[in-house]
Amino acid sequence: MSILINKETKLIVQGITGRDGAFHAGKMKAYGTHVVGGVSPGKGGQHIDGVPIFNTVKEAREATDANASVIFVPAPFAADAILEASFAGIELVIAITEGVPQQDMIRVMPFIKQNGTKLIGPNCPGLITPGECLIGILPGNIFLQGNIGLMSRSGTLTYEVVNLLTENGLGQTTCVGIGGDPVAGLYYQDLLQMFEDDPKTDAVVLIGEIGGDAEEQAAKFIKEKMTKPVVAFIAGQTAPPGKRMGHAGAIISSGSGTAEEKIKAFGDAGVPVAKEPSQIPGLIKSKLGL
Amino acid sequence: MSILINKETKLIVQGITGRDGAFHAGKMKAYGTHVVGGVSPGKGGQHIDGVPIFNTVKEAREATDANASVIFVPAPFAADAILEASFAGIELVIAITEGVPQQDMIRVMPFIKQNGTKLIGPNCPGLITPGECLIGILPGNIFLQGNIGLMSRSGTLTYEVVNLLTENGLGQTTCVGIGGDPVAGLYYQDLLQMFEDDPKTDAVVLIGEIGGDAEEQAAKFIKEKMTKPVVAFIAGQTAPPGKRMGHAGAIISSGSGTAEEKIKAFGDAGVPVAKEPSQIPGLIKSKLGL
Amino acid sequence: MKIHEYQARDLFRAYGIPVPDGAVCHTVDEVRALVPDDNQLRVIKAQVHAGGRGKAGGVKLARSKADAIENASKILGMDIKGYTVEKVLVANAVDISKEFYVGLINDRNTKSVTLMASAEGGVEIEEVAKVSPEKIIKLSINPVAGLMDWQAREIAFKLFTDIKHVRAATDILKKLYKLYIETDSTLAEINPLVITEQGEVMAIDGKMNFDDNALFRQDDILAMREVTEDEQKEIDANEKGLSYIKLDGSIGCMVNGAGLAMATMDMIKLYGGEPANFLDIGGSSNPQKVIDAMNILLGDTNVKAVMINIFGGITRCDDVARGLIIALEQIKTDIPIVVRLSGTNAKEGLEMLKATGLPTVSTMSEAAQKAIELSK
Amino acid sequence: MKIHEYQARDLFRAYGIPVPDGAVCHTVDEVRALVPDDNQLRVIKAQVHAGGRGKAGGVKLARSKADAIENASKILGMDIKGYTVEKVLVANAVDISKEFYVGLINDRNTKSVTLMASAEGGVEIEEVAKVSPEKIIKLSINPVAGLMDWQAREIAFKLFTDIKHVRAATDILKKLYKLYIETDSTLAEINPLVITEQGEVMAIDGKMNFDDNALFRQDDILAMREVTEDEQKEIDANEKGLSYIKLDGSIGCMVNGAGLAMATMDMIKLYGGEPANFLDIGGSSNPQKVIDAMNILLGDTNVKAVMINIFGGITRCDDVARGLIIALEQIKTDIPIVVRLSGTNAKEGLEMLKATGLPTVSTMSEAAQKAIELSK
Repeated sequence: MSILINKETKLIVQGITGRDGAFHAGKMKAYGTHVVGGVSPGKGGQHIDGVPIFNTVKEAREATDANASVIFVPAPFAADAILEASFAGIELVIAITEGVPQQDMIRVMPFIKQNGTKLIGPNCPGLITPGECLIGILPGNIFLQGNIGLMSRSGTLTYEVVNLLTENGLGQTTCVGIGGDPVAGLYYQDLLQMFEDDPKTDAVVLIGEIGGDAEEQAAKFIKEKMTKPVVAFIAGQTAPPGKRMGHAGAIISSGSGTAEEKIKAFGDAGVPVAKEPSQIPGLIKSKLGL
Repeated sequence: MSILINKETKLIVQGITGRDGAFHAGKMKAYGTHVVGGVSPGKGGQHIDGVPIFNTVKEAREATDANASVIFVPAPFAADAILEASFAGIELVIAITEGVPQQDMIRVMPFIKQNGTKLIGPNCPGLITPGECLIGILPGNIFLQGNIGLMSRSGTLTYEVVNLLTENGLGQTTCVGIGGDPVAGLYYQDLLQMFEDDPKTDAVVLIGEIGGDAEEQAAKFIKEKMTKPVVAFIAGQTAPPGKRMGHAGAIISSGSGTAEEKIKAFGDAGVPVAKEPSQIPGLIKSKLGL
Repeated sequence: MKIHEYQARDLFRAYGIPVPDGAVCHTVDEVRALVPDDNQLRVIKAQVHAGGRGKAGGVKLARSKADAIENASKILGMDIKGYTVEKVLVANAVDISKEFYVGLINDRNTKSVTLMASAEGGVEIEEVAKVSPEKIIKLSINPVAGLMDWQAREIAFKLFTDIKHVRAATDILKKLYKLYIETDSTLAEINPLVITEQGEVMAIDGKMNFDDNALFRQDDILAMREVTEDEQKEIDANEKGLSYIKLDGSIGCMVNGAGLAMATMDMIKLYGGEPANFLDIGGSSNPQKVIDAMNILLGDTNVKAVMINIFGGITRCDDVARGLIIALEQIKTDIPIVVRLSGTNAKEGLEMLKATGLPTVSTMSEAAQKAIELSK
Repeated sequence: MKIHEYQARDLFRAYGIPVPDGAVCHTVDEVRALVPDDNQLRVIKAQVHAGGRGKAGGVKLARSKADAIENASKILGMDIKGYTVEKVLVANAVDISKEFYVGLINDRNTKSVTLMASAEGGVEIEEVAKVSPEKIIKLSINPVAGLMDWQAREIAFKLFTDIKHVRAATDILKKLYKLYIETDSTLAEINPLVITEQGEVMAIDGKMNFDDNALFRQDDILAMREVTEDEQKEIDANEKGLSYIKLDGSIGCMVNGAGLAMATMDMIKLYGGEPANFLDIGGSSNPQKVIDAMNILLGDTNVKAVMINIFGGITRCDDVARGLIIALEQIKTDIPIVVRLSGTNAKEGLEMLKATGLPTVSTMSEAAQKAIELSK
């Protein structure tokens, strides 16, 4: 078992003929992901690496019965690509593109909610259910099948942590990079609930960052709803106070956003916070009584 | 019984301090309608004719538990007034205002749908359940309690017909003026379904006009869903072909919109169409076997 | 409100929709000044608010400057369905490879803006709609999302195959929608939208209507309004709170309410007469409106008899009677007038009218029959 | 992206939000030319991208022309938190009857724009938010409906009692939202929004930030950008595909990925060092990026040691090694460099680096400890 994706997932790649899209489509296929089609307006009818290309997501979905789409289109067009996938009935959309304007994402949200689409990203590395399905730009070789769920706002830091887990024999059910943008799709709580419901997941690693109060919200959720153990790490504990936020930033997050507050919130929820990534495997093992 | 409004209806008047709003608030009260409040920004706390005034619909609703609102605010602000009522949780909104821009109404529609608001109008005379509740600008004295439902796109033509019904002893359950604007709230079908479901209504009079294909849609609905007899009248049978519609008008309505087509559609649905208003009572009586 | 083709072209151009080069001319001299002595093929098109100008000879090709001048002089001043041609559009002709249709309209049924498109463009689009409705692609646009890029592209892919044309058409559809929304339009058509032999996608002819109710916030559109004499009468009437449309019959009618007014016209026809107008005095009881209305009615020399049909609801019949009496004092007329008053204060109104000696009746049918009889 | 108060004022004015008369001056001479010899009370405000300018003496009242000149000359050139004041805003002072706060921000939790308002305006608004959060009214705005008139009015009624002020504030809120959306803003505040003794509602001070990701479609906003020397370095780095923020420590670090870069900085602090920068070379394997990054790092004279921390995923460690070797050939340096390569092609990369004699370690912790040791 796993969350969100598995052996049955059928993926299309929006922007498959672009440099990144083509490269990672190949990587995903090589990992074993069912890449059933690609979308690139004007290239419909062609093939790339054996994968059929379509002009629109609707055509791709109708021809391939895809249920997931990964988006590599350039930032100015990414929000429209998300909407196209959502209105075509794609259930899970993963937006890898970075640099998407925030207002574009804000405008997208009510429609994906209305259509019941699950969105991950934008500006995220994607997700993986080791041994079954990889969507995005994650390096597949460091992951190991197992019973740990992982979610993170960052990319390479995730790989660092996953590598440590794998080296310590702690395999993963699903690892999800939720992305670092202020306005994004699935948040920690959504994924925590999925891991809680996934029979194969026994513990969860949450990798956070300073800024915003997503971690505080997650801590609250864990305290109230989670029965499975969670271990956390917060990057940026020593970063200088955010230069970009004015009064309103402080008001909206009701004074939170610093590493101290996040660590305190996790402490209140009984979630141990690693001082450095290398402590994470040990904390997980002790929680699982290994 | 009746549809939409009855003795229990609690009404607020948006724009109650305007000339029309004040005049008709008085008339409605005199008829026996529970006019529980009015809205006029900046006049909150005052009273008009014993009716308390509020600054916002939300305040009015919270203080009075109103479930209906009638709108007399000027055209440029009418759409916003509808939205205010809808988001405040008012269930039935009647917009009397004429001259509301079509794009304003188009933008309103998704929100009133989402909020579950029933809208009548704009540019309509309102509705009445004789002896119980009058909302709008209808002349109460010509109506009679009874078992005929009536719906109409026009104002005075409705009064003409109602007067004929009343003179012939045919009282009414509820009479609804749906308004003459191209983009409006409840349509014939919605009301036909309500009359079909209303145990007190035995027959329905439908007063249509040329233009659009609302009557054709109604005929289709009657044919498929109605068990109660319906009698129709179409105004504008001899009007010169619509000067305002171009190619697209003809395309969108698939060639319909003329009186002949509407009469034919009603004929196909077994609905007799009166040649002149004075024939309506007779047609009803024969349908009811009186 | 309607505008001319050349005005729609100007709006298209302002929104970045490609149109062939061209300009409007009011006189032959202007055509002479505009057109250089070259080999460019041009088209001279009458600018009138009437359809069928092609069949009427209002559209001509010009192969030279002399040709352009000659054809413009033929078209200017021409009568098309009662409209005198006062302007021509002189535009470069393009080599058309294929014609398409795209249009936007406010759709009563979906209560939204509907985009229509067809690969069968050109003058016969209405015929296509009737005979092969499946050839018309329709898309109801979510008003809050607007026309999304992917939707415009999806439609464009249904019309075109070459990605260059798809991109150009996607862009045109988005711009047309923006224009439509920003100008409170009720109809915006490009017919035909063409691919030229050179591979460009272009709007060759366009049509736009606007929402009269929104003109208060559309100064630029309002500034384009041009009215005929008859339309001016309708506008003047409007400013007095009256809704008036002139027709060709001999029975003038004055009614309160649009539906009742239409039913009144029907009644006149039903009994063998021809209405001279549609005239709705609205719901107020202001006697001045009755006076204004009577002035309009009696100013129409076609009118042989007047039928007044009032159902008093908000309108009070005694107010109407009062206005009528004043009007008849001001405008001495020999034209017979039949009055039907019913509803609120009808009795009082009829009592007041006794002194005038006007024939009064109690039903619409009687009023129509009597008016027709008196008009002969 | 941030702008100065005077630029926010200009945007407010362009959108019809009332602000007191005033102008920006770069020199005392400009102040002399601007201010007439009258009795108008004015305020001279330093324009720097730093908070707390009031406490630092960067805001002064002027009762006369001479006063204005004197105070401007004091403020211009002043140092506020490391920023030199190069401009002052000279604006008419108004008689304030009451202060309010209104602001718009992109809210991560509701994934929408949130409007905030408070009757407790002024400099202490953050304190209000902490101590009495109930005094801050919050409204999450539906992005497809926008800020509806009735919503703006409802908020205004919570701040004001006089309908004149309610109407003015409703209007200001709508305009501020329009400005916010149309400029891809991420923060727009009016603090304080005031009622003057004369009964006018006005924006006295304003602040706006903009979405860097949207600057590609915001030419007018981009034109307002002013950067300090340090910011210029960050922008230059950005153009090379690097994300760089200069800090005050002595351990330079080069990392792939923002999260890992932050974690690396944490690690340096954890073991007693101070990071000299945040530097993320991103996900590509282009050796040129490594060269550019090393140039930036070694150009900072504070840097006493460099820690390179790469976790190879998409980035290949051998590419990083290759770039590093080229960089070290180009930039001769005595500054010690510790390298940690892990993940994709780490073995190959480490093999290549052997020839350079650079110390290599296998974990982040070791790398941090070694770099700190070498920096001493």
